[in-house]
Amino acid sequence: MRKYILSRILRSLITVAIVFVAVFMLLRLMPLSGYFPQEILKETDEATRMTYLRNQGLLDHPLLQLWRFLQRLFQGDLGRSLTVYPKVPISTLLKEKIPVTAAFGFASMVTGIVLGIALGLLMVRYKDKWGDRAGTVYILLVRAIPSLIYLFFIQVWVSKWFHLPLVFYKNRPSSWILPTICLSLGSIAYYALWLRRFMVDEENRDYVKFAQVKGLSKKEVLRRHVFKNAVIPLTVYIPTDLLFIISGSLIIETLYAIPGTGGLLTSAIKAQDNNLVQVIVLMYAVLSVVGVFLGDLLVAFVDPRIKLTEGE
Amino acid sequence: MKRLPALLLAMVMVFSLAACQSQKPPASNTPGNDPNKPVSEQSADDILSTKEYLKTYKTSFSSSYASFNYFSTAYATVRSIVANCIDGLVEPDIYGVYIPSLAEKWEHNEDQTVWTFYIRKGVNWVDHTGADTGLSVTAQDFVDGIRYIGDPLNGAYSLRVVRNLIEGLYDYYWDLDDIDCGDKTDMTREQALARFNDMVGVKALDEYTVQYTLTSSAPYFLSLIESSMLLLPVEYDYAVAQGEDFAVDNEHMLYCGGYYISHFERDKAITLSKNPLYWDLEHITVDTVEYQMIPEGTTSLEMFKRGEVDSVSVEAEEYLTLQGTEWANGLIPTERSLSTNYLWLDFAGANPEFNTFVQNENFRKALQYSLDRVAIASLRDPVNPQRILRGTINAEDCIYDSNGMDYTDYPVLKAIKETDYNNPKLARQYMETAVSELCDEEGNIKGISATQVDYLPVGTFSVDAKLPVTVIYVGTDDENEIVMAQLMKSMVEEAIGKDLIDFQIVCFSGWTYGTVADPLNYDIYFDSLSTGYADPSGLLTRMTTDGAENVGCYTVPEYDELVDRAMEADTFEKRLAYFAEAEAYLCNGAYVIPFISSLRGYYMTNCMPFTSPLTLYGNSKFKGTLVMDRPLTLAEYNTLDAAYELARAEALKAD
Amino acid sequence: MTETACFHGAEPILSAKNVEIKFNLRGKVLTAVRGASLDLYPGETLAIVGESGCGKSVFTKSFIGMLDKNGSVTGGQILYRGEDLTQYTTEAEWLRIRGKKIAMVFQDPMTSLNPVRTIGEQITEVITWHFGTEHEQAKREAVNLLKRVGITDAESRYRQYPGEFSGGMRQRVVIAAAIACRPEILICDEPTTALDVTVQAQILQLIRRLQKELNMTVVYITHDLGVVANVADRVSVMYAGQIIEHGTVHEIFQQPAHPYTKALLRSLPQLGVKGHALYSINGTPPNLFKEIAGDAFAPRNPEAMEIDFEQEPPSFPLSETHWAKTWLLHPYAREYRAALDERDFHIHEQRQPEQAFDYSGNPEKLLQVRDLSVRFKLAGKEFSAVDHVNFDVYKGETLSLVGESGSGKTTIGRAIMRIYQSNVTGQILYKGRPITGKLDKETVRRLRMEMQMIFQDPMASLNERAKVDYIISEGLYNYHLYKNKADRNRKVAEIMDEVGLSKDFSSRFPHEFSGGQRQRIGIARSLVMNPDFIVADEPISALDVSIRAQVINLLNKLKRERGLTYLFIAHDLSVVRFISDRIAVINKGRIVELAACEELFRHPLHPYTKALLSAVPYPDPDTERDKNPLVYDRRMHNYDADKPQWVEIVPGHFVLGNGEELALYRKEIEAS
Amino acid sequence: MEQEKRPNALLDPLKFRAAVYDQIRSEDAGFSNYSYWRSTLRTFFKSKAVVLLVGVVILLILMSVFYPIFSDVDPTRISRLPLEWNLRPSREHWFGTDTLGRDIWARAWYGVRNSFLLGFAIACSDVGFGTIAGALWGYNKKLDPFMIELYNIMTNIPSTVYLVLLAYIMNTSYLTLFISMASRGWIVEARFFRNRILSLRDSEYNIASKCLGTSMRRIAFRNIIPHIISLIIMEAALCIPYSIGAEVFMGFVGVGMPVDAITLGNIVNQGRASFTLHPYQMLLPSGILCLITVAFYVIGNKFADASDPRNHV
Repeated sequence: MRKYILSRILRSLITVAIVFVAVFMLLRLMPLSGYFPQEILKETDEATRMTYLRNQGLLDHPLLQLWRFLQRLFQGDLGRSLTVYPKVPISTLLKEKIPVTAAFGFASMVTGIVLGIALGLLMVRYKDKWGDRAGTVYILLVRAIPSLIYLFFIQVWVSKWFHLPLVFYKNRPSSWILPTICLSLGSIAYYALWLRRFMVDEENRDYVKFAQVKGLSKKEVLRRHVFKNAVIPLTVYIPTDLLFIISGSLIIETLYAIPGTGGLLTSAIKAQDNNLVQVIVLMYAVLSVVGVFLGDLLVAFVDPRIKLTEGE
Repeated sequence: MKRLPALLLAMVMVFSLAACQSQKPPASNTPGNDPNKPVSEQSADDILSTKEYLKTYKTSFSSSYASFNYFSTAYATVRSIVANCIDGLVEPDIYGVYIPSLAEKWEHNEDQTVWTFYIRKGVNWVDHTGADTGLSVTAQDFVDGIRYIGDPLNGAYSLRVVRNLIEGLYDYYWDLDDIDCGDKTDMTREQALARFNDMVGVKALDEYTVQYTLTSSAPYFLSLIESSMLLLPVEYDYAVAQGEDFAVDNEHMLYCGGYYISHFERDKAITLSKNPLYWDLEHITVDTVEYQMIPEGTTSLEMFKRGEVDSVSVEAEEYLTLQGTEWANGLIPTERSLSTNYLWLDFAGANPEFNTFVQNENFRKALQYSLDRVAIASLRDPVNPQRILRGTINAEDCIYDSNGMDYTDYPVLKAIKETDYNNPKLARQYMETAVSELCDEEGNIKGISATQVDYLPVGTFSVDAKLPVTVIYVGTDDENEIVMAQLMKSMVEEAIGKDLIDFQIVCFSGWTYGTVADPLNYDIYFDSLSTGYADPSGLLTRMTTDGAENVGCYTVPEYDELVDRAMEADTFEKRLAYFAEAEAYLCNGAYVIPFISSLRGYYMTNCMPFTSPLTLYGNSKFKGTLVMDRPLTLAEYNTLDAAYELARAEALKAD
Repeated sequence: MTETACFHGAEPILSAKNVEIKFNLRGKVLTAVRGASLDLYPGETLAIVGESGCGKSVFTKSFIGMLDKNGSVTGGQILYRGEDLTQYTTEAEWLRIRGKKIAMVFQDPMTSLNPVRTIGEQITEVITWHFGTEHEQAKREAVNLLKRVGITDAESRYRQYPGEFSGGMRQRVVIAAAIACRPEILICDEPTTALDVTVQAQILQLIRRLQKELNMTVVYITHDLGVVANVADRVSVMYAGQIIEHGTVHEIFQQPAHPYTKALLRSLPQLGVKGHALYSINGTPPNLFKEIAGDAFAPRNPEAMEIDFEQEPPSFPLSETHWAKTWLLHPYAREYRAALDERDFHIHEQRQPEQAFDYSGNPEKLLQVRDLSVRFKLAGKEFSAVDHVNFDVYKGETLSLVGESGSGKTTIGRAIMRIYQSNVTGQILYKGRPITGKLDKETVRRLRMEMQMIFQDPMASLNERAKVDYIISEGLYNYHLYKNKADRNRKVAEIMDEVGLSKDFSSRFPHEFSGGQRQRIGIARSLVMNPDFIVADEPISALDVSIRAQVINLLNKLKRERGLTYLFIAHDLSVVRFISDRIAVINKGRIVELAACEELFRHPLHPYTKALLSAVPYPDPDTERDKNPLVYDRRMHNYDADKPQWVEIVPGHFVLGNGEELALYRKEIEAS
Repeated sequence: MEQEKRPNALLDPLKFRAAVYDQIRSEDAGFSNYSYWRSTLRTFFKSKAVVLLVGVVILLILMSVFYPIFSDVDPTRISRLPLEWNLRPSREHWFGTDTLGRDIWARAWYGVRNSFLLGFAIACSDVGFGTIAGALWGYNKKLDPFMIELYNIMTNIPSTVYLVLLAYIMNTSYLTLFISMASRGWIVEARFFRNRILSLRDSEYNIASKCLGTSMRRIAFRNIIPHIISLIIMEAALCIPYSIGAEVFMGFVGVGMPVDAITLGNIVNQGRASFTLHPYQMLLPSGILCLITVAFYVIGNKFADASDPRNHV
């Protein structure tokens, strides 16, 4: 077991390293002028810029820069943003932004799981009846229609119908509702879809029939056997959800003016803010690898079958 | 399973409870006979006297920003915030007349090259909690402001004018820069820094007297103080101690203006609070100013309707849809813009077809005459697009000679103002002439061969060295700009003809000056420049062949000579006349194509107009702003405007 | 006989009358049960025998309302204590019966238990649910139940998950859960089919014990006549949705009346004579989508009478406890029947066992396996599926590899066929030349032609998306073994004829065929290459009883006619005994004993072989009843110090054992 | 026991003699007339919604093919008269006109055509390369660790990173969009097919083919592909809503198509800017867009269900 975990961690580290080095090197291929905000560029001349770059160590060999970055990383220094938030320490940025996104992410994850499971149960309970159909239509719409479109309509119309604020205000609880729900729409559909599918699969298994033969009522069988078994494979996805918590949603954060991490990467790449890009990419890579890893661990934790094959 | 409906019910209840109050539309009192200029029945005094005003002003910003460092920031929002937080030496009053601010009085020598300011005593810096730091604003703080911007490492924004105007600053700056580059080795950086007091023409004569020595006569120096943030004071020791952190957020800076930044939430909200120690506290009418981020322009009108912001600019399309609604009579036309929109032509680009043609005046004129400026302006103001047109580089109604004559009414410029550039026939003629000069009979462009144009990262394009001429227009991905570019494309291709010109639009989302304009990765691009202060030199000297704003890299020695002649003129009138000639030369030769002003149509506001300083060149201030609980109507505005114009004329006369 | 007699006259507790069950399948109606009738008496053991698809499972499922959603009882009555169960509509009604009165045990214990709940919970929940017992009390009862079904250390095993139990143990748990409410009737649907032979006998014993203790009525559903002989008081034979014969176990086994019952019994390899063709039932069971006229078995019965095709026979009583639905019992058919009996008698007389394979003449070793090991990786752990195995296959013989599932027998077959390569160590010589490791193309090509394989699952081993024509000629294509299209067609037709398939079938897809036919297609596919050596990997274990004999005969015929050599892999000793010359017994990757067929049956040495032999069910109620199967536990060997060796203990008889054990074995041989 | 009380008089004693045995007839019952594809299609078209949606898709495809051919409305024609800008839907302009007076109805159909082309191209490349890579991956154990890492790496880098990077390197064009989406989509498909092929690889009929010395190529074409063809169809159908959605998203991020390209994504993103003012500019085209994505999504999923033999009831 320990050996397995260790080798998994090692492999994950290699993945992170490759992703990071690749992105780091790619970023060094960009033109140097991108290191300056537009207005600064206009006002300075070539020599000044080169001086600045040289002072910042941005003209050194990429490998040297990588080495320096890693050195500072281990000292807990993530560097400062170059163009998007000139001179602002990236750690400050993340410290400001992650809590906002994480708060939404967490709220939406809880909403997603609770409502998703509720919807999934509803669909199984009323299989092939109205509940199932309504749920199917919901899932279909959420999954098939580009999210941008319905998120936009929700912001414009739903906020009007319910008199909810158009954008997010930290001190107004009502302004949390729409973004949280929007964030969780996808995962509600996701959890409902898979819970339903898993439950229907489980329903056809022999042990379910055996439980029925034992004389348990259908409801009891659903509760005691089918539901529990169907939820177990769902747990794999929870850590992946965790990823979204921190990385945030570009569309929703933009629409509701949430000062989170969602748009950070895009704007950093567009503004060619190398320092910021590399930190965020590193963060994402670590998060996703950790997410997958945690997912496997979590399942091993909740599923007695897996403990067995590995514990032997 | 029964819990689910209950949960849903609960959520619906939360929704409905969360309902918040929305804005009342403007009062519908539009009895004026002339629908174009409704006037309120009340007199201006009535309107002003019967109001209870709010203590909070809510506004918005749309792009994220990083730093409050007023010396280096390029962001308009930050500049407007800081303008309220750091006072300058002087400020305009509501009529635009300069009145004392941190300087209680000032004087200058005969030729306006030495200006002396006497600083107000007892003004202290406060921190982000509004607490007194015990540090007072002295003459040295103004000297240190120049010291700060004189160091290239501090990356001052828009430094050129000030650097060239203040005696010795140019040499001081470049010495430091040479040292940094390693070009100058005969002294250390410390030695160079130590020479500041001897070299640079800014001195603290005593604790409360500061004197600026200028390289040339500057009758516009006060307007430069208003517009340029580089002449603001700084508590140098504090700033140096903060290092890179200086002004990255509200906690790492000091304030001496009417407000301090009490709350800062990146990309989300900023709150300004009234500075309790402010010297002019009685004129601070609004206690707090709340800025919130609105990412997309379209929602801001909705926000205004819902009472989330106190003023909003109304785009052309919004203007049309608001007609006939209860909001219609709150739409107030924007008054003036000193900023002009241009098409820049790339004289040194990699596209051989365009490069061959752009050197030809007929081709440039063909472009100039193919634009239907009214149609373009209709995108901004569908009702009265005429007021947005502008053919000159400098704005009208901002530079006057001592006789009160508008600079743009000097004959050469007046002729440009009166020219109708929408002339497709003429455009086609010019183009045909250009073609006959530059192409052989088969339509091959002489002297060049087919090639691949490398405008990366914008893109690569293949040109065949044959007609039609390939023109690459590079713009940003801003929705309004895209629409404008598409309109222009259709105009140009229609006027000149698709057989002669192939106008390609590239909307480059990573558009920055550094990726497109500076490396000349375009044939045509759209930009704006504004008249910085009450003198044409501000723009025109920077547009010379080696000027900073000559981004298209044209070479026009005639223009350079005209500018030099203007700069050497002995009277202000002559100076203006010479400058007008220079400006006309550039426009008539279509080296650049100014076509409209940057006016954005209309706005709606809850504020009483004409109560805060008239900041023509600098950033607006909240001093004196009166916030109502409902939008201002156009009728009220017109009434107040009439009264204001009278008062202003009087005030200007008195000045 | 004494036991069965007492049932007659007593009130049946459950009585099914003319039950008809229909299913909607792909828009068509399938009549799975066509008027089956049955009485169940308290305390008796009834076995329902039939091949798959005959409706036996569906029939019994209707007793507890567990038909699949697309099926329903469309006619007849099921009376339980006077109540007609077919009238039940709501779940609540069924809940009074299910588990409480009538319980059921399924075939596969691996899937009957919820893998993510402890076995304790799964038993406790029945008790609390039905009786509302308190949890602690129910738990105590569950532990008692576990003890009762023979699970040692019940308290701690209570908290374990099904994954921690072996198949036999799980089936015990399933039984414990089924009897938790003391049901009156326990229906066991093929309860031992999925289990290994040695475990099978133990489970049957357990059920028998519990039945006595709890005074239950037990219904067995099975296709295995050996099991029937072992457990049943009375037997119902089901065919095509009808019970065609019913009687006490002795009556059925000794005086079968229906041609189908007779044929079924006769086709058992246990009753066959080695070297002769086994009696086989031709054809396949009827399609229940169609209306069936007359006796459903008639088309497959070469001795059918004309009346069989026209009218459905009524049931004719043979004794008070015995009846059959066949026209043969009609007075008009007396003469015909007598003629048949006469012929049968002669056939039996004529049969003489064939000479066993002659090993004395130093036969050619076609295949030599030396120290073969195959290692696999599972979840990062390596284990040996096959562990240092040695044996030879002589040209022309049939060597059988016998072992339980997971013993590695299939792996050996696949290693020989070079399906596993990289993880194989040791040596395999074919015609004296090594065939493991890297070989040149030409050798591989030749090997592929000379060695062929027949697979276990006729459903999985044929490509569903290819026509029979292509499947059979696949080898021909690969080696261009035909001159032109006509030649290829001729070859395909020949081989199809040889395996008994009409050549008209060649343009059909595999899924249009029944299991036996598909297996014949699979055999044809191998034979078309004209191989010398065939690895037959459990070729009949997935087939129905009535079909098996066909395939066994086919394999034997081919061996004779083409001089083939077989490596026959199987778990069913009765088949193996019939078909093979020598037998190798394999346990957990090691061959523990190898000897000539009869020698092994007569003088088994290794305790595992003994256990295996003692557990083989034999279709004779008298011998089966008193059987007491031996139990083999691997832990009885102490191989820590004294490593086991593979020793030829007498010529031709190999056994695995350490010094001590070998000494013991030698003594045993001398004693006999 | 129950006795048949049929009168013996009706029975003909002559019938009680041996009948002619017919070998073929005895085998007869073994056949079922089950056909995989017929059952799949029948199950597929059983749902009325599917029939409707297939009809809709055919209609949309026909419309997007024939409208640009037969209509003389130029979707790029810009009007210089502000009066013709932002017209509401009318008889002349069914979907109204946009900010520059272009006919949205015409633009919508050109957009549907272009989006379809893009979607089909991406579907072909993703599923095509995905199948090939998945087959190699599934069949070659040595590739496994490498491919898994590649998969992890490619799915770990946020897609926006190389979308924007690509946009830097190349022009915004169909090709860029295609490359950026296709460069990533194939590995997801490859993993999907790899898992399927892995389960097929060890199935007995493949081992049988191996024993017969069948070449890899023949195994692939005769044994593997016919079994995954329904999955290929399904994945290809699901690629279309995915690619259309991605195009919309990329337009939002700002790395989408060139502005004068007429795609549904562009039309919707342009409409979004003026939504509060002229809702129809966005509503109507996004209605068509949603119809397409929903239709393909439903068709893909229903086909997946229908192609599963377990559902052939």
